[in-house]
Amino acid sequence: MTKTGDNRARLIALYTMMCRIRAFEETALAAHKAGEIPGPLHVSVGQEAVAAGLCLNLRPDDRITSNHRGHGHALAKGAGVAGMMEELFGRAGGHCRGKGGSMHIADFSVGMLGANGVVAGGIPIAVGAAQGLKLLGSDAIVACFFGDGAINRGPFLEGLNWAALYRLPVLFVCEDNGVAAFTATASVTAGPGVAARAASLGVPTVAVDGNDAAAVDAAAARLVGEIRAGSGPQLLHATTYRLTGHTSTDPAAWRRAADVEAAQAAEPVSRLRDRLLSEGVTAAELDGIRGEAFAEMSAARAEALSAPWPDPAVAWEDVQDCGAMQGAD
Amino acid sequence: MTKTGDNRARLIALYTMMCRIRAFEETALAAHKAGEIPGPLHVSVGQEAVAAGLCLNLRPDDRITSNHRGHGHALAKGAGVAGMMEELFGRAGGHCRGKGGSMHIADFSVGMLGANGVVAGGIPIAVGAAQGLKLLGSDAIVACFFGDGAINRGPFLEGLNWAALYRLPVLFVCEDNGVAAFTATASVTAGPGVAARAASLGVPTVAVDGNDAAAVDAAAARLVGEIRAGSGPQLLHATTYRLTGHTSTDPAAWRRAADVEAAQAAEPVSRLRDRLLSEGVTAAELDGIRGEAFAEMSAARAEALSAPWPDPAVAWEDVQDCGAMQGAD
Amino acid sequence: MAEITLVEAARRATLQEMRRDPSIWVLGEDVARGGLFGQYRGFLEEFGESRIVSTPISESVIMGAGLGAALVGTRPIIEMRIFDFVMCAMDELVNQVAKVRYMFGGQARPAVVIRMPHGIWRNSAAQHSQTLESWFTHIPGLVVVVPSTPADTAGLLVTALRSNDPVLFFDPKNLFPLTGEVPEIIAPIPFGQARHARRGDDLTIVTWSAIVPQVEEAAGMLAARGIAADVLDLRTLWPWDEAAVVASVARTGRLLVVHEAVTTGGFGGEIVARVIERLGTAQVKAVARLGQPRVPVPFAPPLEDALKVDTAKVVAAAEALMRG
Amino acid sequence: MAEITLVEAARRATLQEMRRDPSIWVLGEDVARGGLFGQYRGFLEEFGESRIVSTPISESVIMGAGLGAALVGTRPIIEMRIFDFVMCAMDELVNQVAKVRYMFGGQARPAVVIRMPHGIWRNSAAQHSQTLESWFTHIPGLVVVVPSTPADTAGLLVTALRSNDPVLFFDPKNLFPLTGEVPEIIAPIPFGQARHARRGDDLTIVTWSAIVPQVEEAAGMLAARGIAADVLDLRTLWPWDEAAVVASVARTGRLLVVHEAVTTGGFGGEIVARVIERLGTAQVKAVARLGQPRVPVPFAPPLEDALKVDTAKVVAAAEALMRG
Ligand SMILES: Cc1ncc(C[n+]2csc(CCOP(=O)(O)OP(=O)(O)O)c2C)c(N)n1
Ligand SMILES: Cc1ncc(C[n+]2csc(CCOP(=O)(O)OP(=O)(O)O)c2C)c(N)n1
Ligand SMILES: [Mg+2]
Ligand SMILES: [Mg+2]
Repeated sequence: MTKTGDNRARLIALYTMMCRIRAFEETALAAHKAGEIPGPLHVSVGQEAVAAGLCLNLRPDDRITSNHRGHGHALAKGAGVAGMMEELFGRAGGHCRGKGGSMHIADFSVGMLGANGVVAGGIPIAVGAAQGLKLLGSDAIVACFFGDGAINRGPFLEGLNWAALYRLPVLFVCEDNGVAAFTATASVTAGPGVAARAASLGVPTVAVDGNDAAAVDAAAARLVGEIRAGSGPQLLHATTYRLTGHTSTDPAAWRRAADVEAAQAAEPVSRLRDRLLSEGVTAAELDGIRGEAFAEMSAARAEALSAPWPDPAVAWEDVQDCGAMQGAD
Repeated sequence: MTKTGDNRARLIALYTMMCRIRAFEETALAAHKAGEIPGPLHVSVGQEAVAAGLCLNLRPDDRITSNHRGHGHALAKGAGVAGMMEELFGRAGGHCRGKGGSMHIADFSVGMLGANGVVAGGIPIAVGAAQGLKLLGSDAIVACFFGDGAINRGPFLEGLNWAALYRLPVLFVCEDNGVAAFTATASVTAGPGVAARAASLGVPTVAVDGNDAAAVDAAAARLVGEIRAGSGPQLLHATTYRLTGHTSTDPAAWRRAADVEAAQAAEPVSRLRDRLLSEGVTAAELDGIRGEAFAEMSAARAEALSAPWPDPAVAWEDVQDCGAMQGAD
Repeated sequence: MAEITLVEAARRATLQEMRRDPSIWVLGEDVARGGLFGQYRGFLEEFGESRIVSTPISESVIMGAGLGAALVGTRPIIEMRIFDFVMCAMDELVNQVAKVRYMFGGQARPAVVIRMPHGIWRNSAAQHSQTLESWFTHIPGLVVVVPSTPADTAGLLVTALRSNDPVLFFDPKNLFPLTGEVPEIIAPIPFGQARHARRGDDLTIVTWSAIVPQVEEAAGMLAARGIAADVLDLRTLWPWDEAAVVASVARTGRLLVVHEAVTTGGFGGEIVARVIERLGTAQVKAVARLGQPRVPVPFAPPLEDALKVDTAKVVAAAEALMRG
Repeated sequence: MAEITLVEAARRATLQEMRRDPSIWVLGEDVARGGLFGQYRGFLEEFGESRIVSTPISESVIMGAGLGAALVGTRPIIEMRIFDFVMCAMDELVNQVAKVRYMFGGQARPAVVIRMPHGIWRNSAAQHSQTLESWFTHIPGLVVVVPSTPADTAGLLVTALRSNDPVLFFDPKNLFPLTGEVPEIIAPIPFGQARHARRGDDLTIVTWSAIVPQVEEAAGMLAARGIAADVLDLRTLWPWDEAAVVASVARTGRLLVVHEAVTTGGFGGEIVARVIERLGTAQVKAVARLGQPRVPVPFAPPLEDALKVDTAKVVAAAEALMRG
């Protein structure tokens, strides 16, 4: 294959993954609205390029940690769709056997060490995973996804300082969608921002347009290579936009219409589609990819909906080995 | 008085306070070695210039928060010596009625809101005190003392960001003695250091030789003035050296002799003494100040030693108003 | 008297006290927007940015700043969003807020109200469903409030906002939509007095917080089966109404404690132990506790249902106790 | 068998296991220098900087990094320096370490040993003296170990270092200088089995951790007065040896629980409640708990002495129980 062909294949892989994430999220949203998914749901519509671009550069034995908005990260790292959808639905076949749900998706078999219901909760875990891998002599790395809201929590400072100190193979990924729950992060974040904070802790930053999948891919390729080669931790600051509300029930009504419109225009899936069209990929091919993604997720939804619930006895399992059953009489 | 006279009087005030702190600390150390003071004791021998130089610029209604090494801060803010010494001795007349001891010295009557046994524990409290003062319409400010070890704890990030965000009247004072307990802080601190961290959080820093009392005084004068005028928070980075061990029982044997020797040469009390001598103050006058300080502290020690212990009934008091005595039967 | 929701009752109590006392202010994430549950709806407009402080996601400082502000004489409401996040501020709560008054020999007045909506909440899984109120009964210096009705929430919140103690106010988040009558002018309800929710002579059921409606329902079902339960809703766990519980058990001879929290290490153990210590064993025929098994709260509905306390389990536990 | 101190027993157990298993490593402040108490003396020389990691003062990451490292297959010893500082890492401990295995449906194996020297320690005041072990019995997923002798410390630490559960290991810091015999090759001591410290038929005393020597002393004094106490040192609180306690109380009819922690909300309440639930009230003549009053630990010796449990108070409580 030519270089261009290589490149195009890569872009198509990105596009495919992004369509799958988008389809997963929209399907999950619809299922949630239909009452099929219990509990809170945080989707990443509009942020697909970061997960897809980043994880395309990871090996299966690389690890990731994620946050409350983790479906895209998990899918991009290779988590099985059926297990994810069933987990959201609380079914027996979910990756976490229905015990975690959307906010606690994990698939250790593909190196996805878990979403997290606590903002910045994944940072210390990522750092430690990297330290453990180093101790074991592995050259695997850890990518740690968090939002712009997380940079105001203490573990951000403690974790970056730590990673820099021990030169750990961690790629911090700040998905900066400008908002934390219902608050514009700029309104609660003093100083020049995440890159300056990271630099002050010994961690260099690369900034990237997080809605440009190819740019994320290129930046990630370089960073992952450097980190694997022993550069020590680095941070990727990816600017993006959350097209939907904080949770599935939040209409995000407080946003200015102009901003939303601009964001829609800059959203990553159609941007990549436009680029592929301009590079000669046919609309039919792209529509096919998109259609397939939505079909895949629709099917997963239908399957999840008819999948068996976990046996109530499962509720008592996997607490701990020792002392688990004491007092259970 | 002439400007020079003013200046000399100010230097003598600094010298007097520093001698009193030094005398307090050495007296306390001796008393601890003699078994008169129970529990752990952290003294600030060698760091007197920071406390003295800073607090000389504070008003009585300004507040300070401190850390585990807080005797100097308290004295410089105006805490009564008898109450301090008795507190160390665990006597009834201690500022905290014997309940706090060295690590929890507080004297709210002079705006000293408390030492703290938790590294960085005073940072959130200082920030909140400033926010409260602002809400009350006061123009008092808060000085927040902490060590170089504290800059690796999460509350440092959270607190500085917060203070900058709300433009709070806080003067952060990092007493950088190069060591945290038994670990050289450089060996556990990544990145360029405290000033860069503060800057990244929107807090500007002034660096000062923390063993030069006049320099600390001058820097503090400017910073306190600016902060009171509404500049928002700033940080004073004062480099100093701890001449004694981490606690009274730590010989600090791991330090290199050359370093200790250099530090002794640069220690702040004799440095200021030399300067005053060169400015024409007589040795007799300076010896007198020093002698008086040691005499004051010796007397306080003797009085504390013969002061009454707290009545055991006091142990039950000041827990809380509501529900305090439930279950006490 | 208006029939309003529990969250609205909390909002009105806060509003009433903030209008009365200008030193009361609120800090927490998203409070400017009205809070996660609307408990501060409209407050920004009325009180402005200096008293309704929407904060960064910085729980350590949300808690610690509240304390610092109390030390200079203001009365902060520290809004923790949901209970589970207080884990990110535990040093500030347990090592600082709870201890400053004592450590400093009475100089400090940590008058803060810490609001922590807690408990199981619509399949939110292990990190958003905890009920650890018993922890704080073990920490000297703290007041622990666990209301279950709109009226109690309002009255206890008023008391909290006038208290000089640090008060942990556990909003029962699953009951926010529950409605009930609340007076226009909300009077304080003293801490340490149980609400006698139902009278009966056969057994004493002691309970609190979000599980109370189900316990009351169970008591109704038990009555239909000829078992008359004396139901005490404690309303506060520290102080707690030992006198009322002891008097009731002295009468009924049987004690069942029901709480949503895990049974092991829960406050039910304290209540049972204390009642036996006070009454001796001779006067007491049987005791039991009903709580969750020592298992994290799972996500899937059938798993959550299997573990969580509900009306049927209360009925079964009471019937078993009557046989015991 | 050598007669060694408790801290040396802990050191040797750790050494033995680290030599056996290269995946065990230590992270915490000042551990390269041997730890605050010398419990890692000489380890840096033997194991090097990759396995003896002296960390910044960053408790959140000390705990969280330990967890992360466990998730990729290593076995970290998370050294908290002293217990009270774990308050700075409570989210990482309670929301993450304790829950990952369950939340992730069994995928995670959080095999960490968290060492937390706890308890009163030479007038160190409220922020350096806490004993909150009961908190963690209330948190599903955690094992809680509270040894009191050099041999038990060694044997239980070996078990902890071979366990796949997260183990909270409460070193009794006030007993670090206590000496006792410890075998050259340290065998694991199973969790959940009490040490029967003394046999007697008059009352059962259940206890653990730093207060055990004083309870044993008190039992000797009681024996001299004709009261034969059955003394059980629980050694672990989760799991705990319910069978041994229930069997003993079934025999003696009287139960006294003694712990250094505050009585209210302490694990004593759980034990009393559980024993009564198991045995009923008819078989039990009297129960009592002895702990600290619900007051922070004060600094001054006469204040600390007034509040803390000691031999005389144990004797008095036992005698009162015999009258009850
Ligand atoms: C410690 C903590 N505080 C508060 C919350 C509630 N919360 C959940 S998500 C969120 C916003 C997070 O914003 P960001 O990190 O930017 O992620 P985003 O939702 O934008 O993807 C908040 C405040 C939490 N989960 N954890
Ligand atoms: C959160 C926390 N972790 C650990 C400790 C134990 N400790 C007490 S003082 C200290 C060193 C602090 O160093 P620094 O802040 O530089 O102050 P210095 O002692 O040098 O004045 C440590 C680690 C503590 N008190 N609090
Ligand atoms: Mg965001
Ligand atoms: Mg230092």
